Amino acid sequence: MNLFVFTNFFAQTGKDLKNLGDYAEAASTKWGLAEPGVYYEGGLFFAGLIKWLLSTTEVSSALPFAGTVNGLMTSLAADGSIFPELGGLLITIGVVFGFVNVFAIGAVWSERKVSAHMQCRLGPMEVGPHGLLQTVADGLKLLTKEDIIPRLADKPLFAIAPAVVFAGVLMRFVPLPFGDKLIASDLDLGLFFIAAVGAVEVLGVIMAGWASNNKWSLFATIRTATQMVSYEIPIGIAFVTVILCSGSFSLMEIVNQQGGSLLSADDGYTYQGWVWHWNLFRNPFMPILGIVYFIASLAECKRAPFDLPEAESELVSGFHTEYSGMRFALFFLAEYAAMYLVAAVAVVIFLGGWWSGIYPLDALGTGPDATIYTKTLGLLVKVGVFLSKAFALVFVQMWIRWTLPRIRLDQMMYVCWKVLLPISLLCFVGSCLWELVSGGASVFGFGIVVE
Amino acid sequence: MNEIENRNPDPLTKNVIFMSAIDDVINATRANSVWPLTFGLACCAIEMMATGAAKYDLDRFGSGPFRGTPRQSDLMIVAGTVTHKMAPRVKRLYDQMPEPKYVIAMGGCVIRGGPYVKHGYHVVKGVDLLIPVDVYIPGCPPRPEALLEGLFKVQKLMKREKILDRTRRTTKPEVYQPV
Amino acid sequence: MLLNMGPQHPSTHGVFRVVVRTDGELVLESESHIGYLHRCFEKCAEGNNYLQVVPYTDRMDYLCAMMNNWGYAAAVEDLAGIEVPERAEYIRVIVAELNRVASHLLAFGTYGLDIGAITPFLYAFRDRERILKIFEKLCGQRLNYSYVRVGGVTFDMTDEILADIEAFCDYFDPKILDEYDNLLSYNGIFISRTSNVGVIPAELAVSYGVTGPSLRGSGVQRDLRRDAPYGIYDRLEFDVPVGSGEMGQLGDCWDRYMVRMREMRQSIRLVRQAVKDIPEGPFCDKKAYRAVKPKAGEVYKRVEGARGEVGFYVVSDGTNIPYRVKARAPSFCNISILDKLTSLSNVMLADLVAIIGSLDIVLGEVDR
Amino acid sequence: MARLEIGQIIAVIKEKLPEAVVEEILDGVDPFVVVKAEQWGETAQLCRDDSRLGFDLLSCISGVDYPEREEGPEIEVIYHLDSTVNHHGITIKVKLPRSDPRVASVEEIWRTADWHERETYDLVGVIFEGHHNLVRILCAEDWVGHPLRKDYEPPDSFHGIKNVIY
Repeated sequence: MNLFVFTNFFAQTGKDLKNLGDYAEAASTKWGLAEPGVYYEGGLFFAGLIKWLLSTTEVSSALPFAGTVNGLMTSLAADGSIFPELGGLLITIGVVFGFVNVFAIGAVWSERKVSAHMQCRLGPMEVGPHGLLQTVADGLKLLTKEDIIPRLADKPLFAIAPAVVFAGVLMRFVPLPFGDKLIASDLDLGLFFIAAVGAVEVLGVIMAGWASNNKWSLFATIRTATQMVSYEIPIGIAFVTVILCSGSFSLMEIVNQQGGSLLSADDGYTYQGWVWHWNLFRNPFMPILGIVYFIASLAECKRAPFDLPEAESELVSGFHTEYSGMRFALFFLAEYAAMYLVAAVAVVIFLGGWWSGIYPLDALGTGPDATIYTKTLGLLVKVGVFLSKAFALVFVQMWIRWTLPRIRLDQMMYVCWKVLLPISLLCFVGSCLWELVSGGASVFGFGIVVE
Repeated sequence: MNEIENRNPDPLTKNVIFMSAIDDVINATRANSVWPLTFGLACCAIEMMATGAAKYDLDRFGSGPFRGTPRQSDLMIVAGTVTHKMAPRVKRLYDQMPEPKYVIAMGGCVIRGGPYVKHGYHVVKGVDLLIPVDVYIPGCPPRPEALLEGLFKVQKLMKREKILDRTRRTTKPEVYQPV
Repeated sequence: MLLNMGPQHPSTHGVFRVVVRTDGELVLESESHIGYLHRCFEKCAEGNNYLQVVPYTDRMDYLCAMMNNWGYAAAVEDLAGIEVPERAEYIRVIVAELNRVASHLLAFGTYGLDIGAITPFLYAFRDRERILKIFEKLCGQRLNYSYVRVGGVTFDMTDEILADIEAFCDYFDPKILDEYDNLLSYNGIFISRTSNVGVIPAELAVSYGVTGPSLRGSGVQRDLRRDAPYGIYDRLEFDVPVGSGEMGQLGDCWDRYMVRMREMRQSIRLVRQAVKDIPEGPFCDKKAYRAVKPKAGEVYKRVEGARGEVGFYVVSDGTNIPYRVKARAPSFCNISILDKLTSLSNVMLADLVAIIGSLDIVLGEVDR
Repeated sequence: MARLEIGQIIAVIKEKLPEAVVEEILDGVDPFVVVKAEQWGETAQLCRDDSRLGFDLLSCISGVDYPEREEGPEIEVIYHLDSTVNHHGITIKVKLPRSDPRVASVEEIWRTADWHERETYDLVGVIFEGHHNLVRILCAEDWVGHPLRKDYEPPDSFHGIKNVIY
């Protein structure tokens, strides 16, 4: 509610500055979303939604916050009451933030349930059906707990460190799609952005550990710094290899290629997208690289067996030993958001994004005879496929955590520098040669030629 | 209405119905997410672990995450004998916990020294000489069911809290200052 | 950097405190501090009569209370010249070996926890609950049984409980083989974390008075059940597993861990034999059950507990109250080697946790 | 090496250190020998190093307070030695005057004596000469008195915590 009041306020002020009606009309014509001059009475949101679903034109990334949400907002703005860019920004933030929170709540709950069932227990049962609201209760409780800043802590750093960690994770959601057309902003340098902004999280963790003025936290900090910086490298090489094969940094573009000709026949994809067009099967090195990426991503988001920074039996609680209440909850949220994030990136770059890998299913809602229903259905299927792939990977992360022991610091460095790095470099070189020799053919011999 | 207002002289809590609704929600969340501190001292700690483990499963009631650090815990289960050497540490750990915090004294030793009350020169005769205790669970060691019952008692106490009424905590005696 | 680990620390198995001097992650030296659970067992024993001391022995090593009961009871029986009925001896073996399994299960579980694997802990507790259920049926307690008393045991073992025990053996024996070994023992990460870590050479172990599975992990063939048989152990067949160094150097953490896993199997074997051969008859010496008043004298009696040699030195002055009871606690000697281990080779902080876990200490026993 | 009976063990000790053994009581439940306090260090060295004895495991050190002995107030320190090679054992006692109980430390001979001697010092108050770090181990650092002395009275309060409640 507040969001719309807020947006309307800005829209009113915006009206004085500029002839918004003209702008909206021009924009809608450009996007082909709304007929000029059509006034949507009531049900504004849904009208815009339907209008946008009916549109078949691909949304390009010309505006900073272009893409689905902004397209939607533009169509809403056709009546001149909503200032599109700001609205798009707010909704984007809202959607991403909301998703992160809801996901984290769900993931914490499912982690507890998954672990419980693996351990012959039941897990949370009392709050809500099967303890569904357990995490909500935990979160609200943490909100109302006393917020302690130790006397000897570096107060400003201590206070902002959780926010930095959380922002570092949240920012990486910006170029990440949730499904076809559902993206906050399709950055041209999407993968690069994800890799680069990852460093912010390390910074936050270091700030937290240092500012706590606690020796255990300090230990965790040093471990985190070594771990996250080292594992950036195999991840980076995996990114580079994918970029090299796809010829694009953009996550949308990478996914689209794996789906073939479905939505963008005019972009030069002439093949039908099946499972073997996923990047994972693009050449014989890709599966290995996928595993390397997955292992490195476990370390990147501090999950077992690489949970050294918060190793409970060694470092009490790691870098957040001194944190209580909401600040601790932010670390918690960030951890689970990062879990989803690395899984989603793996889905995008290796597992075909929102493509189910079955051509007829992927083709749902495309083509000239698509109706509003098939289009909606197709969109939902794509979102569902994407999320379920990502959640499956998150489940594997949980599974690993509750099965494997933790490794030691020197072994972790060994795994990174002497195992993962050489393997990923080999895969990189191999992929280069493969692309060179085969001209971009997949391992099954089907051509993937991007013009 | 007068009657209720008389019972709540605090001007902040004048809006009784609204505040009690908020109290109910917050207390419900607190009561259903009691994170205990991993604070095993002796035999009772094994029963505490057993309560958290497969058969009794403390996690069902939202108390699963045993936190290693006092900063993130709501409940201190003092499980085992407290000795004079340990006493300052117990006090410090209690002080490090954020409000609202609760203490369960688990087992005979923690309540009044247990079997060591007479000859145990080095045993603190009851942890309530050090820190305020909310719930006592007798037994040597208490069964896991008894610990669960103690947890429910703590939950009941939590549900009686008033968010703006801080008297309960401040009236708790400062029983012990480490010398 | 000086780092204070404990007394309240998740991996110290209670209130054990180590002050470590570190260089980054490397532990250069460590200094152990104990006594945070000093419960004055010996003073209490001087204030109670011979029968009243038994419950205090439970609370020393609360994880294998039966063996402590037995050690004390055997010492007093020797001192007062009490004959234990044969059935009681069999029952003692059964409960002691079951308790050894329970204790090793907990060691297995918490060791997994120390290394970072959480699920083995829950699995171990699931199986431990079955043993506790049997004990509960037998004597009504889950942890501090006071079941083995001077002159026999407290209650008779009924056929129903014997059947329960057999059922447990049938359930448990193949389980260790498959499930636990798959889950933890032969896990690659686990092996890399524990092999070649905390190596105790045999001579050093003996010099430090290390006993029990920790000593056998170093390859020393020493088991009081076989070397100085008490009770009816000389009538039963069992092997003494020792460390073999198959995953690294002899005497590392993995060896100590594996000795415990193999001992559980031997214990089950012993229980099966004892259950099969158990004779009919009285289960306790009724006279000793009421009052014990030994002649002046002294005795030192040792039994093989789950952690090593449990010794009781009892001095009598002819009254019904012991003049002095000194307990030799295995964990007390076992953990004293920790400082030496950290100075022998540069271990990392994570290894320190692994070493403490592999020594399997119980603080109630260290501090008494 | 072979297992020796108690008499043979004493013979071996007497052969090397004829003065050391002052008393041997072999008819009790547990036979023991009493060694002269001044010669305990040499005896201990002999017990470990002589291959016939081979006492490589010091099982236990206990201190017992006897304030009302006929010979005068005494403190006995009892060493339970064991051999992992020969599988035999012996109990050796050292009798010390209660007013000034001093005995040579054997922590260099058996490393386990380190903590055991600290414990005996802590609880009974025997001073082990030559121990590198003879401080309290079980009780708090600033505890007063040695609790296992027979005339020990526990303090009424310790650091402001009431200790005796009835």
